[in-house]
Amino acid sequence: DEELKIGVIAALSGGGTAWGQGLLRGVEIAAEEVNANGGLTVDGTTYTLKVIPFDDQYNAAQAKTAAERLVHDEKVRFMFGPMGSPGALGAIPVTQPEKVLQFVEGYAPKILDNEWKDDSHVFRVGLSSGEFSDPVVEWVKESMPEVKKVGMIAPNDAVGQQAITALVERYKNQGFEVWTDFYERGAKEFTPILLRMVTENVDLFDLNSNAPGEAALLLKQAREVGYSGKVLQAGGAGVAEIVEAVGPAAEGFLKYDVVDLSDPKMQNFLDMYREKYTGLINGLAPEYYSAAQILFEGIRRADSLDTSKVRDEIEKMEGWETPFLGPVRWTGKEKYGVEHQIVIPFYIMKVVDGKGVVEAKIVPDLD
Amino acid sequence: MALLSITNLQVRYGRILGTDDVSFDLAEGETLALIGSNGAGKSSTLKAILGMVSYPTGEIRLQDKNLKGLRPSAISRLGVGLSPEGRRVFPYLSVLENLRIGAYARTGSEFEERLEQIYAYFPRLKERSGQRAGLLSGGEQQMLAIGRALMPRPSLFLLDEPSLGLAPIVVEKIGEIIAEVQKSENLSVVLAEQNANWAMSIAPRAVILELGRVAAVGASANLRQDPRVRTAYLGV
Amino acid sequence: MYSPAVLGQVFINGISLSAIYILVSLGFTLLFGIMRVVNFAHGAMAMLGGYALYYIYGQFQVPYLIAAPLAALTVATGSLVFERLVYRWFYQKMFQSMIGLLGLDMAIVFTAVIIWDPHERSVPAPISAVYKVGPLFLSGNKLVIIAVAAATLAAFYLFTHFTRYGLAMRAAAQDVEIAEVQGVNTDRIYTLSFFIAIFMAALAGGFFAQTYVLSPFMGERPLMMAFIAVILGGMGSIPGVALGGLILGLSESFLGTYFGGTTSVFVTFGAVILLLVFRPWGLLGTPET
Amino acid sequence: MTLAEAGSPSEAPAAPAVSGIGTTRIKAAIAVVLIVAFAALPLIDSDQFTISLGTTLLITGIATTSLHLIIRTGHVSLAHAAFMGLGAYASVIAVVSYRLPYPVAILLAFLAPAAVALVVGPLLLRLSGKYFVLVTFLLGEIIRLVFVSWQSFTGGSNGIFGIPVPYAFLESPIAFFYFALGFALVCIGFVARLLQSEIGRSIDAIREDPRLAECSGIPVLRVKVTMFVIACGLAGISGALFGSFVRYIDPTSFSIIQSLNFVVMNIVGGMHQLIGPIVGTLFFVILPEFLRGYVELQRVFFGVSLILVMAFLPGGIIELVARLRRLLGRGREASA
Amino acid sequence: MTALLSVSDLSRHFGGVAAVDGLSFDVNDNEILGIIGPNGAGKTTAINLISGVIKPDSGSVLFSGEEVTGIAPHRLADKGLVRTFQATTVFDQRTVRENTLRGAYLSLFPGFFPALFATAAARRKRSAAEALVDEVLDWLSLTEVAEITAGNLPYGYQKTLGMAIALAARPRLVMMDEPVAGLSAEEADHVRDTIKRVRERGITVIVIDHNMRFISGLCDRVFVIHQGRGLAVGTPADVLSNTAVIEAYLGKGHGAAVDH
Ligand SMILES: Nc1ncnc2c1ncn2[C@@H]1O[C@H](COP(=O)(O)OP(=O)(O)OP(=O)(O)O)[C@@H](O)[C@H]1O
Ligand SMILES: Nc1ncnc2c1ncn2[C@@H]1O[C@H](COP(=O)(O)OP(=O)(O)OP(=O)(O)O)[C@@H](O)[C@H]1O
Ligand SMILES: [Mg+2]
Ligand SMILES: [Mg+2]
Repeated sequence: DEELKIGVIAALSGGGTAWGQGLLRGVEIAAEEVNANGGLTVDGTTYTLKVIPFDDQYNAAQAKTAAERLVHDEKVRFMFGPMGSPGALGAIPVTQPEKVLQFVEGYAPKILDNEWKDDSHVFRVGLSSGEFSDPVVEWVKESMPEVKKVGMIAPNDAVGQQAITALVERYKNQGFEVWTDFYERGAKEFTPILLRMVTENVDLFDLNSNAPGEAALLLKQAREVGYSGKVLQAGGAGVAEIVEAVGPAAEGFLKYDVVDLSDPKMQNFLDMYREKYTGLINGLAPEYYSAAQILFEGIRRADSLDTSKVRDEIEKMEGWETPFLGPVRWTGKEKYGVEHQIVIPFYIMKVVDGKGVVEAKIVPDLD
Repeated sequence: MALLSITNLQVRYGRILGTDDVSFDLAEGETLALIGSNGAGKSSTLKAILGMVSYPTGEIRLQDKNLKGLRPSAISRLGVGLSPEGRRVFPYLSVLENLRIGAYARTGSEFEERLEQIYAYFPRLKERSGQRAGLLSGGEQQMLAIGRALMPRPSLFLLDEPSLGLAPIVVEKIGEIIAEVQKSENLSVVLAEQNANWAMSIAPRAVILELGRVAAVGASANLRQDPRVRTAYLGV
Repeated sequence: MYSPAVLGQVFINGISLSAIYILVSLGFTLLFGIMRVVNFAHGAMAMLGGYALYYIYGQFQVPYLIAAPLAALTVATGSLVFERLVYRWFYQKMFQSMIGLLGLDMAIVFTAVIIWDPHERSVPAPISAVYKVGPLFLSGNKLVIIAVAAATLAAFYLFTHFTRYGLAMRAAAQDVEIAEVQGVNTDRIYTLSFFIAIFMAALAGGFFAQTYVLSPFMGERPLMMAFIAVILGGMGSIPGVALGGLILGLSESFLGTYFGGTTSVFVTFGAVILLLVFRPWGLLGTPET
Repeated sequence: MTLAEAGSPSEAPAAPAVSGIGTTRIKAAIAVVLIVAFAALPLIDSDQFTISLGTTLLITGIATTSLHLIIRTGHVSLAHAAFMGLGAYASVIAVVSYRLPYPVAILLAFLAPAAVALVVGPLLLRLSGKYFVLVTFLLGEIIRLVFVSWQSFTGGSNGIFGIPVPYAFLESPIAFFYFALGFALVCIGFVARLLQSEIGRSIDAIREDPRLAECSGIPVLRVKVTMFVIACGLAGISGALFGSFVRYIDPTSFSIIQSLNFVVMNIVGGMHQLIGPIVGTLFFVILPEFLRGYVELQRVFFGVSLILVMAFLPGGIIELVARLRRLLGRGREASA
Repeated sequence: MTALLSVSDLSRHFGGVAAVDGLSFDVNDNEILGIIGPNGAGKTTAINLISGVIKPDSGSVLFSGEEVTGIAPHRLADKGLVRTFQATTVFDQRTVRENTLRGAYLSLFPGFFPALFATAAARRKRSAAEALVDEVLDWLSLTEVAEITAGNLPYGYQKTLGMAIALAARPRLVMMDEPVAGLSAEEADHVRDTIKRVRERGITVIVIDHNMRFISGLCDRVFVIHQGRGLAVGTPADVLSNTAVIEAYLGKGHGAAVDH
């Protein structure tokens, strides 16, 4: 029987590797599951899925070349990634004219809001700061009335600049005072900036979308310079990684997350993951496992490999139950001019005895 | 028995011949002048003795020990000291440290007295003992190179154009120093020189190299009379 | 904001930063000073030191005072393989070494990714307590590092400047051939210097992993800082490394606290450029003759 | 021995004075072959991926050969990608924000980095080798930080997306390929001519012994600065092309890593001959494509290949050629 | 006779060391001036100061009546004042001819754009320079080794090549630091004759060396530096028999070595 190529572009070397690998593993698990169950049958022919992963080193030019190769050399029609705005924006000018159906990870609005949006084949299955900021901030407002001033420290890169702009606006709207600062990528010593924050006497420290490593350090070092207030992370993914990196000091830390590993629905996925890989599960793995499910369902419904047909079906999948991300809902018309931004429920997890437990489950309402 | 004996030495640099079939002996306590114009093979010979260049054919024996294949450091520890062509002092080490390195192989208590002795030979070095050797004048560096080679009390002393860049009065001094050390320490010396006049006045016996081959060997006194030698090397 | 309490904290943070920079830089400057190799794999060695400590101390629970040196020792010994297979080719070849060792760095780091996964881990600190002295907060871990850095620095300086081997090292650095002629077995000297350098890189790596996080990519930052500190101080000069490290650490701490992260990088880098323009051979380096 | 004998052929050194490709005749031949090969590429394989790879080669080639110009004066710059960035941003902003015609944008792409180079050059080029390396490294980072922080102008870390192709017909990848080829020929040709001329002679003199060069009447600093300025300007042009090729620019594309890559390409290819960086670029851009498949192992393999090349060919890949010719016993000719 | 170069009260200290200390002397047009003096007397430093390689603490240098104190070497070379180095300094990966051609930069280089476009003028300069180089190589009998890589030449020739590079710059005044150190008597004589021929072309020469046979056979006047100052000046015969000079520099036994 036939082979159906699924392309993946992600940072598989350099700083973003943990995330890129998470994304890739999610997709690989999903594909193997399908193959194990006899493959994907479309219009009478059964296809075994073949995942072709390419590295973009978190770099636009590399992503472009990778995309060129996937699209024109490997003739890939369905793609996950690139991961991260630079790669995403480097690849889209290659993939979209070719109508490649693709699930992109990255906060930049241009990922959806671009010259191809009228016939866009790009979906975003991760909540971007644009989506989760509002609900999280509202939740803070309600559950922490005592908080007056919020401090945020972010990397001076695409992710950071996006997240901060989004969050600052929301916090201000909710009447909070906000203090922010940026650090350069690769920095590991934050005590100076944190000391600065402490002297600003903020009473909520929001780690926003820092990568696990940096988030962990910020948390650890905040305590070292004597910050005793609350710590929350509105963004990022994966409590486990932070706990692993911080150790005991993580106790009581609150974190946005899209999956609840303790949820029985996840068991199946966790088993598959464990038997294939060791080590921690990056937050993107479950997310892109689900994204893959969405794609496969779309293909089944369209019963065709024509990306435009599949795209239309996926758009119509409103309400379809993902394995563990809850029902699919699409939004983004106003914000991006295309209804391709997913909206899923998410959690505020709290670290108790080194484990993440659900503090609150939030279902963002469609704007 | 000869202290040093070289037989059929051939040194090559790629296609270029450094020396070709050079042989001579050196008796204990003897001073031998190695005369020759540019490219004659003087330095190549001295380098070969210390194992700084490899020689496919030929043999070099020191007190009947075959030196072929030994590291320069090993050979130097056998008591061979070299004052190299072009000074080669350690530019970023002080004058004193240069002399210490000279005594590296000999970790003896006699360091201090030896140092004083060298300083006595070259008072200028004492004045400059703290200065970076690279900043010394050409001649001062030459003195340092010679002093450094004498530090470990070698039994075989190889000098590659020691007179180069030295004031006449110092050149004269070197002659005296060699004679003195030789007497007190029964030192054997090979003196590679352009300044044949001077070299032959110090060394009773001389080897004349031409084009990497031995052109003549004999008592300096006789060689000085040889018309060819007179025009080519003594310039009279 | 400028209260003595804050200033005090700024100073302490700065010193502990400097301590780590200095530790990493020492090995780097040694390798350059003696063998003229620009060890772009220095970060990788530090990273290995981190993982060694992770297992020996974190997993096998060996007492810290033994574990820390043991970890470094393990890495240094193991790295002798690299010395034979890789570094030998690059002695006295500045540019070739730069690229070749950049390659080595990639190879090691991405092998580490395959073995240990890219995600960050934490190495337990021997003293995780944070002491409150008056208005100041002192992290026990960082105090340990400051102490070790100071001790290493002193020991290292004394070794290179007041021992036979140290002298031989510096001589070999300037003229291998002639050093050899003076009876110095330069071959052995090279191996020794290499061993010491990697030992210190690994030791620093252990501390770094402990203070921050452990991951295959953790070496990048220390390498960059070593690179700056060493050259700013004057290639090959040990007091230079100390000065360079202090300047970097304190300025990062001070500027970071009072002017924020990005500004501090701008200003620090700009300042280093100016310093070098006015002192083209590094602060404590010696001009070429 | 008399001078005549020293000069006799039997003692003429076997090794060429400077290991490398040797005679101008051969250089010319190589150049022709390369040009023809590139010009014919679309005819051989018109697959869009190949074309795009070819275009990448050309754009990168301009950057590396311009860096070569600096390296030839004895300085290794780690700011080259940053200068390339200056060109890229200058041209893109000119087109996107100010709607200036493309030729003007290209001109700015050359002038902007050249101007910066002219200001910093006289200060930095006094520094000797390694210190220059560090200082340019820092300068490069500072320039990148400007791209990151000056958000109103540069779009910050999100960069500038939706860059239009200069002219409609360049929508076609093949057309753009030839467009880039044109620029590459002009820029690299210019560098080649420069190095062939008397200027090249003084450049080599400066690298090999600045003091002696200075005392022979060569205005060392002025020559260095001139080359630095020209090189950075050319880098800017390659930046402009990069922008219209990728259709998106952001600070990460001009980071220290990229600068380091340019240096690697030069050294891996061969530092002291123009053909070096060209070979290096081919090696550096194409090899990873072979490795891309081995996701995890690719970087390991690449790292190892860097070690091997540098260990066995310290003079860079071009040394291989020189060695072969020597094996073929034509060493004498090479040294001529 | 007019002084082509006049040095007055030149001083340069290094830390505690007064390398050159209130040095004054004149060089007449088209003469050959020998400079001798004990090791470390300050000869090389003096040359470095005059040729702009290092800057003086005080004092002045006039070259054909023009103040040139401490200006950059390449501008001095342009004015016609060049020097050779004490330790051999050549481009050792290059052939002898290439070395000399580089020395001829000033007469060779046509300016940026002419060079770039290889204009007729540039080509003319080029062939002129090549002629000059051949001539220089011929003077110094380097023609046969012209195609050999300088680094592989024996020490002695490298010194001669150093002279060739300097002469290729078509100087009015050339300063040579120990040109015959390390040359055999025969070769030294050859260099001596060459320098004489150089002078016949109207070039003024300053030469430092410790080879008295060479100096006395070559120089019109000899100037003795001692501890950074002038000690004596005059005809070789006078200077070499000057007791102070013998005391400080020549040494007792020297009389033998010099034969008039
Ligand atoms: N490293 C080298 N590479 C190539 N050829 C060399 C090398 N060293 C010496 N030679 C050649 O070997 C021959 C002998 O050189 P050597 O230095 O031994 O002569 P020398 O007698 O010391 O001359 P000088 O008096 O100038 O020092 C010369 O022809 C020289 O060109
Ligand atoms: N850069 C420097 N730093 C310190 N001292 C120096 C420096 N350069 C020269 N000196 C000292 O100045 C004195 C003069 O040196 P110079 O080289 O001029 O002597 P010289 O007359 O050329 O001697 P020689 O005949 O041995 O070459 C020497 O004692 C030297 O040690
Ligand atoms: Mg010799
Ligand atoms: Mg001198």
